Amino acid sequence: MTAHIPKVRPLVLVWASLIVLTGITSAVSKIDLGEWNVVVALIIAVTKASLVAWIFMGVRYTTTLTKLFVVAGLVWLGIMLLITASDYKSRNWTYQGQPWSQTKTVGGSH
Amino acid sequence: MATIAHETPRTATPVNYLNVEHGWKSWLFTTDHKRIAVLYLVSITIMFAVGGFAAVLFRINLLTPEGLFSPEMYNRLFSLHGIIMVFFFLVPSIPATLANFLIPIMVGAKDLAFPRINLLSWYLYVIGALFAMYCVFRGGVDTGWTFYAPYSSTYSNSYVVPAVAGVFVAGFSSILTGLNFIVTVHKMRAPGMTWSRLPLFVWSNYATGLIQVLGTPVLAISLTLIALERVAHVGIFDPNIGGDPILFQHLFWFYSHPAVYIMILPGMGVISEIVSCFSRKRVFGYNFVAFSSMAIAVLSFVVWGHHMFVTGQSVYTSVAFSILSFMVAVPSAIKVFNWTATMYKGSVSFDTPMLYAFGFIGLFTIGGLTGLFLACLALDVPVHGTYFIVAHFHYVMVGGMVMAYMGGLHFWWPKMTGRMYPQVWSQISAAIIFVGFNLTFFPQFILGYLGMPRRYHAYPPEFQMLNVLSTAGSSILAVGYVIPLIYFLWSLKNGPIAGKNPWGAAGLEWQIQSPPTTYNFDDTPVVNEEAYNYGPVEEVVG
Amino acid sequence: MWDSLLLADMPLFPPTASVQAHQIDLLYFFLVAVTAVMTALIFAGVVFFAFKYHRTRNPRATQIEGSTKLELTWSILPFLVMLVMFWWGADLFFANAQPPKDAMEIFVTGKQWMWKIQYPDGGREINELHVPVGQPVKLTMASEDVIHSFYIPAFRVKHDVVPGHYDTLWFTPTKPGRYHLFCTEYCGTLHAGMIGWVDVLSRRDYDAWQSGGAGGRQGTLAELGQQQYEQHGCSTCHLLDQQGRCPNLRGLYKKPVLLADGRTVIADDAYIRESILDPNAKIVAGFEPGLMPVFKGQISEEGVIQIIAFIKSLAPAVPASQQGSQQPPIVLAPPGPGAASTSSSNASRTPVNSQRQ
Amino acid sequence: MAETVVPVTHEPTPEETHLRHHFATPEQQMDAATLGMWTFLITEVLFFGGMFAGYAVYRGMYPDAFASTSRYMNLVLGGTNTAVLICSSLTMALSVRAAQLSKRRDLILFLILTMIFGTIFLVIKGFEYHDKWVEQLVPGFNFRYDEAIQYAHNAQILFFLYFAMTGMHALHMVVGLGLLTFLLVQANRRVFHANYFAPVEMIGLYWHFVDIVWIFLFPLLYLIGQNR
Repeated sequence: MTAHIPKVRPLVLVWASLIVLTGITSAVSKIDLGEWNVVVALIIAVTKASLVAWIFMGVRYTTTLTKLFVVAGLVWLGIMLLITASDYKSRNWTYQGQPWSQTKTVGGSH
Repeated sequence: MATIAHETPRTATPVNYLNVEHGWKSWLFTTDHKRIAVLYLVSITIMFAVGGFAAVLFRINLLTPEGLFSPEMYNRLFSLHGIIMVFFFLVPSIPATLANFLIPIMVGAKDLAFPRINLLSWYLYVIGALFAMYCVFRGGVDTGWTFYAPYSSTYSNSYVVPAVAGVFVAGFSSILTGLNFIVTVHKMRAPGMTWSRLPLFVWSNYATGLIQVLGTPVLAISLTLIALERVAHVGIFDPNIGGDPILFQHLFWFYSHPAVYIMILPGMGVISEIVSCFSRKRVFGYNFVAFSSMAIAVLSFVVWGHHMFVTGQSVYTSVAFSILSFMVAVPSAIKVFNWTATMYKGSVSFDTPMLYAFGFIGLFTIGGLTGLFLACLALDVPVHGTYFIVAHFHYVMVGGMVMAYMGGLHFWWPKMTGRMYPQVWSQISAAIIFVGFNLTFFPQFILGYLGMPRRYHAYPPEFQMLNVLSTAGSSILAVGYVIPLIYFLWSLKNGPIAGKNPWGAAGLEWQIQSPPTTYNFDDTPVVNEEAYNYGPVEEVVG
Repeated sequence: MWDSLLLADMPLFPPTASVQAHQIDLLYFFLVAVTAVMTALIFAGVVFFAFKYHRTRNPRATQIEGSTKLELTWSILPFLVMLVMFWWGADLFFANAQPPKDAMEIFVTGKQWMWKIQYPDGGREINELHVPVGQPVKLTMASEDVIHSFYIPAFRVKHDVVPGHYDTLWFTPTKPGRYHLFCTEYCGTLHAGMIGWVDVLSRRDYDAWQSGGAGGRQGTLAELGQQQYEQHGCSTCHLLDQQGRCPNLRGLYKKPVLLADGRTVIADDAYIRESILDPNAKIVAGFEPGLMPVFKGQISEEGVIQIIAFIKSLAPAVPASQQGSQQPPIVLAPPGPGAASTSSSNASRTPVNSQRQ
Repeated sequence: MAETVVPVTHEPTPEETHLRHHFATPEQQMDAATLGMWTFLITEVLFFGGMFAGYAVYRGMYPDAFASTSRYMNLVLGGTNTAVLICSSLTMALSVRAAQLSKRRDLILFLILTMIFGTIFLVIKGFEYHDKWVEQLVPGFNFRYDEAIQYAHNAQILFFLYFAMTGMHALHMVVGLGLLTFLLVQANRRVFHANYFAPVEMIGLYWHFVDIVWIFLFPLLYLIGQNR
């Protein structure tokens, strides 16, 4: 029976990075970066999550199939978030007539 | 008919999964996928009867324009019908019974990957069903199966929380079934059973599993949020604090549109098996049929917004949903064309399962094509929320899935029980179901474009004739469903012994005894041929 | 043209009574034709093969390999037909999504289980809508409780009425008559009772109906709004001719308003509605939050519509430069580019509070 | 950098590897379990994803109301909890390693440490909930928002999401603690060793996943509006 056995050192290193990143994200949140605060916070969160998944959960050492499943899950989450957001983002956009046929009279008799 | 090879009854029945153990404990604690399939079969039949009974009752209400029952009663009946039929019948119907029974056999395995999780999923289903029944006995729920906020979260005076809890629990049963299928198909295939040799029934259930796993949790969380909002009297869908009720619809349909394909993909798999067997011919365009199942599974997740064209959803998002909805019709069309082409130069017989397959192809075609009306932006506006929708999805769900389920049951019944059912009766009842179905639902297309909204317990008098026709059809349909119940039960004791392969079909499941032994195969089979090997290829079409 | 199908007692096809209805019917017939042809094809194929290759005639099947060419044909051809459907449908949908500028405005409030209609001249009706033939009509719709959906089958128009914001719907009736009005979003016990009639009148009949005092009119919508304005005590703070403790309402409608947080919004229907029901959501620059009572639950959606009509009717009395007020100005010129301006011009599909980006 | 193969001194018996009847080899059983667990975690991602979608939509709509809640969020407790969970993830990873190396005492030690960290997290969470109740910030039960009355409505959405998301997360923690107890009992009975450690690894995956959810909840709930 074979399995990957992680060494202690990388695990501790990941742990230390996670703690440091937690400190960084808390500190950065106090600095006013405008819209960029949330971007930085999310980039750090994604980094931390990737570290946990990659090393602690051992995605790095698993089969291609498992990696594919992980990616698929994230893609589906993305589909849900993006399409839902697209509705809210574009609900207030206005237009005149159809975007592709400006000449069409609206509401004229047929 | 012609090809049934009845074996002479033996004095002693060989040991099989049914008679290997006796007593209720041997059933309630079993981990045999075949026994769990039988448990599921019994439970979903009960739920189907409850949901069908509700349907007959509210069709009776609609005999007169004023409605025969009170509005409260009517609203509870149609909600009960929708919730039970969608979550407790259609979603588990083929996957939890036929596929549960057949997938391990078809891939050459002794069981599903996680037998105990399989049993757990049945228990979850039963707990969910008990919640639903509790809700009914407390006085029912009147939100419809869609649980739209803010009606369900704030205004409804019915038992929403138990109903939602039931659906939540049943949802996890569905997730576990899907998870089991995915892992089984990936990891449990017998030597030589490559992906391109998998029966199409396995492909379609694999695709279904993906949808169950990826979609159902979103339903679970949106219903949880509804229940929380009901308890706290405030929540994220509450317009009083700036919440948007349309967000609930986004989350709900993110599951519930793909769920429509949970309800039809397994049926498509059954039809591929039946058409191939009773044409004695390999499925035309195997790769395309298999691929189209996967395409449907993926595309089904990006079309949910076509349920929301008139809600005030962004028109730009609506346009994207419209074109994507048209695209998901293509793989469905591919399947219909391929089934038809499979019969070309075949050797066709009209055994009962094939009659159901004919019914499926015809009714699913109509159901699918009327779906285009709803994907089409401008045309969806008048028909949205009317009986046109009701007719459309019943053509797909009942005309499609229930036909396939009945067809599959008639096809594999001899394998599951070792007994044959009476041919003539089964053919008569198939015909009755077909006639009753069309009489029930075709008038609803006309009613829909006339403008009759769905979920109305009373209606303007000029709609009466069409409603009476529909109600008449529903009673014929009910009779059509009762007959098989009777002869199936009869056949358990009195049916002729079916033998290993009564239909002369290809496929691993027909090479083992009927009913199979607990571990299906004495030795792990080695597969060295394509699926549907009814003979070597003799002809190549242009 | 389709009247032959309108049997007196048992119609099989709805009346066609608006510009939209004619357009949508054409599309409908196209799809019905495609459906019929395709269904006939499949049925014919199945039946033909089933009998031609029945086991009694063809005891041995010929095994055939699939054909990529055929597969592509029956994937691409139907998709091209579907592209036509998509284009046609989307084109019509966009044309019908925004009301024309000259549309007559009528206000609709959905409430369990009735439709309340208000006309600009102050006429009010329940479950009855009167419109003149040939006149584009825009409905501004609000819901008091759950989601409703306003549906006139004869016009082939429908739009959900979602609580929390205004929804719009428009149509141009083409044929005088009396048509059904339905609620098509399930809204509770008496959902089926939330129905009514749309009366399309000729111009002359409409004018007669209007002058006949139909609908128990007690003044124009703006006058009713003024009554509300006084009844609810708005007039004690929101003075009309001088700056009171609260922002002046005269000339406010559709003007940019500078908010306390530095942003500017347009005072459209959605903004005014929100400012009445949830006044603290957007504080005008120079004023304190919490000054105005919350009117959520105090004023009905109908009342809000009346007050908006009243505010709309208030033309600026004196040029702003002569006001000489000590209070900070509430009505400002639009800020220059770069300022955080928020569009809320499309009131119809703006969730009430969403202007705050 | 890591030893990838466990030295096997003898061919393990089916009893040792807990090989179930329907699997051909322990590898097949382990592969199936791993794939099944990851599939389950994907459903969990989408389960929480529904709430994250709600969060994204409303944060886009009401950025100021969301930012206004920052003064009520206890950054110290939230940050401490983040660190506690990260520590528990480390000890969980070490538990798996101990099981793989047949080090029973280490396994028991690290499982206990993981459970201690998990409990600390829940206790701190409990204090936070208590504070929210005292400060009257529970939507639907006692909600007052007098300091920023203009956000009194929309801020409720964030607090509702706060309780729903952290509550659901805490529920997962409780389930996780239950599973760890089960592991502890099994470990004490010497069930796990180099040839059989699948339950430790699977529950470890679950525990790490719960950690990942918190890694996103922390900045989204505690760190918004801290810059004002």
